[in-house]
Amino acid sequence: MITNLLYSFGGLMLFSMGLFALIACSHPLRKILAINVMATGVFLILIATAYRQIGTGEIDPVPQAMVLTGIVVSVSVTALALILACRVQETSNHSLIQRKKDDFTRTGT
Amino acid sequence: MRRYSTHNKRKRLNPVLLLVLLLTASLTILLGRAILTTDYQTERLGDDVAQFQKLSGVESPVTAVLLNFRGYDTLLEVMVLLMAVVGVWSLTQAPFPGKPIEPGPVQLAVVRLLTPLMVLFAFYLVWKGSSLAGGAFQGGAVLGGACVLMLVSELPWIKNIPSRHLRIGLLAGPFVFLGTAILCLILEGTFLAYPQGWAGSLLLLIETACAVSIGLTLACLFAGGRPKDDLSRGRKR
Amino acid sequence: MISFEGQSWIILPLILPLAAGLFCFLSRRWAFALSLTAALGNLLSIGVLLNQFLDTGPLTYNVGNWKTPLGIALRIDGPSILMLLMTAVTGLGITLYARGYFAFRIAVPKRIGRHERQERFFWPLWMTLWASLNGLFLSADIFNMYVTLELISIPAVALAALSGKPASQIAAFRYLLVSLLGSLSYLLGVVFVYKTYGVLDLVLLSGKTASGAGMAALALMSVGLLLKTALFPMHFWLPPAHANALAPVSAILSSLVVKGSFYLLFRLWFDVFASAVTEPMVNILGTLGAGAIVWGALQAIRQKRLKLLVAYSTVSQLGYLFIAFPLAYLDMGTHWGTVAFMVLAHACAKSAMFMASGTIFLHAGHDRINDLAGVRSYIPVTVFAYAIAGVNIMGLPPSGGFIAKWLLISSSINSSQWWWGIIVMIGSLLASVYIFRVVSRFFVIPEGYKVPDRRPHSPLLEWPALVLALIALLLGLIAPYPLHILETGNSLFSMVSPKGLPL
Amino acid sequence: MMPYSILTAFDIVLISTLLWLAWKMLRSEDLFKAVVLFISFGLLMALAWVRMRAPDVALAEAAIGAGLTGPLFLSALRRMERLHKDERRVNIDEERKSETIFHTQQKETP
Repeated sequence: MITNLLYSFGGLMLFSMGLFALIACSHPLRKILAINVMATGVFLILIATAYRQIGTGEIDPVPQAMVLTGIVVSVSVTALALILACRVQETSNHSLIQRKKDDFTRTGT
Repeated sequence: MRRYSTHNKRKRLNPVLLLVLLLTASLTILLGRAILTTDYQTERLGDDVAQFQKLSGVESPVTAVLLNFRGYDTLLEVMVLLMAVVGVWSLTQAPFPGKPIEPGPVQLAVVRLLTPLMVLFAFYLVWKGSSLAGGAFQGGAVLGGACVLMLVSELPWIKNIPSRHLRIGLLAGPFVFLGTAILCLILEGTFLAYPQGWAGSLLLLIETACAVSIGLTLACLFAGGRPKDDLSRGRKR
Repeated sequence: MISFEGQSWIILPLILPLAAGLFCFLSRRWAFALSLTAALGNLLSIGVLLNQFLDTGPLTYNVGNWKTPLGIALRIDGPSILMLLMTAVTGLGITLYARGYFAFRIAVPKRIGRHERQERFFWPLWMTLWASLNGLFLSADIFNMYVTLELISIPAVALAALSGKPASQIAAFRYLLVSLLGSLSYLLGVVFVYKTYGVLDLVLLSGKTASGAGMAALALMSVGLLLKTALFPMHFWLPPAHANALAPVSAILSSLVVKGSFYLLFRLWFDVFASAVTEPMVNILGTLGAGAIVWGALQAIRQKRLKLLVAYSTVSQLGYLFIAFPLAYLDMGTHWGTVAFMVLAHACAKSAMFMASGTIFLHAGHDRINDLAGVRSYIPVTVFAYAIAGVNIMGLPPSGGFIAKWLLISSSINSSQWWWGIIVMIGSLLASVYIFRVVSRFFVIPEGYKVPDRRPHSPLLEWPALVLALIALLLGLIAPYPLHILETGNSLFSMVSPKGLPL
Repeated sequence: MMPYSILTAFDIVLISTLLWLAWKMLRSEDLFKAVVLFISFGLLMALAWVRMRAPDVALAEAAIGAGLTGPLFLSALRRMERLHKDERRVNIDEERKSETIFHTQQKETP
């Protein structure tokens, strides 16, 4: 039981961290990274709810199938988002990034 | 376009950021409470999966859920991957450099050694997916890795694969999956209801086709754009 | 051996566009013919389904013959068949219009490569988007709905960026981020649902009692869907994304895509988690909806570009859908009626409006409202379509928009919440300001005005918009029919016995 | 009870490492470093999936999450930085020639 809770809370922390970074960071690449971290957090919560210790029964496979689906979906959208971000830079004078650093790192939170 | 600019150079803590931080923190606390208060639900779908496992045609419960019990989800998911490629192709052409770069001898040797092994391992994963961990997605990912390796070492032929062949490869998985599902509809009267006794072999067929498509899809996503000749036939006119 | 049962019609709205999308990606030569066939087949199968549904009531279909909770069920009841019908009719119109649009643009010798690229990728993306919208309306499984939502947003984003303009790509990137955030929030809600109840099927869920974690799940799913539906103040991504896209794409995004997430939201609140919904919750949504109506309309009045005006009008019109929440909460009997009318009328009218704006843009070369005088002289049908669609948006009789607003106002009087009725009237007044502002421009022909050289165009560029606008207008005359469909069908969730099993 | 507590200690170390990696990744100044951290984060996640008795997910995470998403980020980063230095690749210029910006951009509303 404690393992389930530990990993659930780990997942929740990842989700929140990603959410904060998504809103706070301005660089598109970091926003996409943040989305990935959020997704991993959601998957971790889902898998953690299904976990059972060895010897206390079979693991429910449905969440695992759901997470596999989720991972594949997330790599597809990540790829699309990355190319879109590159494309925005290529076509517009307006630059999404001006430097490697961005707002978030300078705020010192 | 204020959103993306980084003109704001203040060193101190931004009040908006602080607000966001507070909101995220309170969200975390609320959700944490919700996690704590949930009772451990014992009645889950796992028992149903175990009960119908034998009818699914595969031994691995995860594969059974993915391709049989909830195969409809997976069909749509294969479409999601394909749509990502269509989206990327619609955005831009693949940025191959103008001059071909000759890969170094060590790199070439590594690629020559590694890629066949990866391809073998990919099909092993697909083959074993019915009983152990692995399956179309894992196999496809390894296959995609092999393709990416070849892309990175910029082998000359890889840029010259005709777009049409690529498209056929990308569509193989979705076509086989949807085609099987429609065949089931015609023969058995229900969408995706595999005929009795045929489930195992049909699932292997679907998985193999999907693994090839997923591998190619991931490689195309990595290449980052459509091949040069994708629109050429229309341009001649 | 071969047995195509009557029940199998339910899967065709999914298969047909999906297969068409795959073939369109393979070969561009047959793209339009295939898409049109899929669109017509889709309309036919939905007609058959509607007929079956009126005979026998709600339909359930177990994909792969696996019964719920293990398998995924497709279900058809009143609201879902109306949504399918809306998508079929509007989608057919958009398909025809898109053909005329691309043919017109490709005929210009300049920048032919760009236009061919757009057409080449438009068809597979649009067909798949259509299939996943149908999949969303058919589905009765919350995780399957997540997958369909993703399968909606990826083609939607790619379509939004299709024009290649920097502004459209920036808007599409923002749209993608918002959409992903919404999906993830929804997915976390699904995780909580599965954790708490151990099932994913909507009908099985509607029999369960809400708990703390259930509320968290509902909140997470709702926030995600609200982001995707662009409720004020989360609408910031919508106007640039919709206004900078190609005209057929704007029509798709504005009339269909936002409706998908809205449909799911309303379903969750009033059919599945109805027992968990409280009065403050619906009032919050109602207030945001009122904010959307007023803010969107004021912004629309301020706009200088026609397409941005229409996009802000969408923000405003979405507000009415959320005013329906507090009204439906106290006036449970007719909760789907109002919303369904609003959605149907808006889908037809808004797609007609975007198509008309697109045609005007193509012919005038710009869409600056102040310089549009005299358009009437060379594209009269389009201008007429725009005006008729405007009648719907304003809510004048006998349009479908009028019936929707009338239902809203009468419902607000019935449940003694008159203030919502006043907001509806203010919204209509503001809408008439921004509609008249444009239409009055169209009809003025300045002195010394010369009709510019016009290139020939196919009737597909003008007539689909007019037909859709007329359908929206006539919707008011056949008002009892959709309401009858809803009465037949919304019983699916009320059949649920206390144990949580249907029938 | 002993193995149980050792496992719990392992869990705590694993989770805190994951969180620490995510934090470093999201706020490191260098984007390249962030991507490298993301790859190592993915590999550690695979370990967590194994611990959660989800070998299928672990394989997928290692192959897709770390093995492919990481290189995707790296190539996007390279593409962006190359542009940043104004070393535009040939084909982009070609594409621009064939697809010059269609209409002059109207000013967008805020």
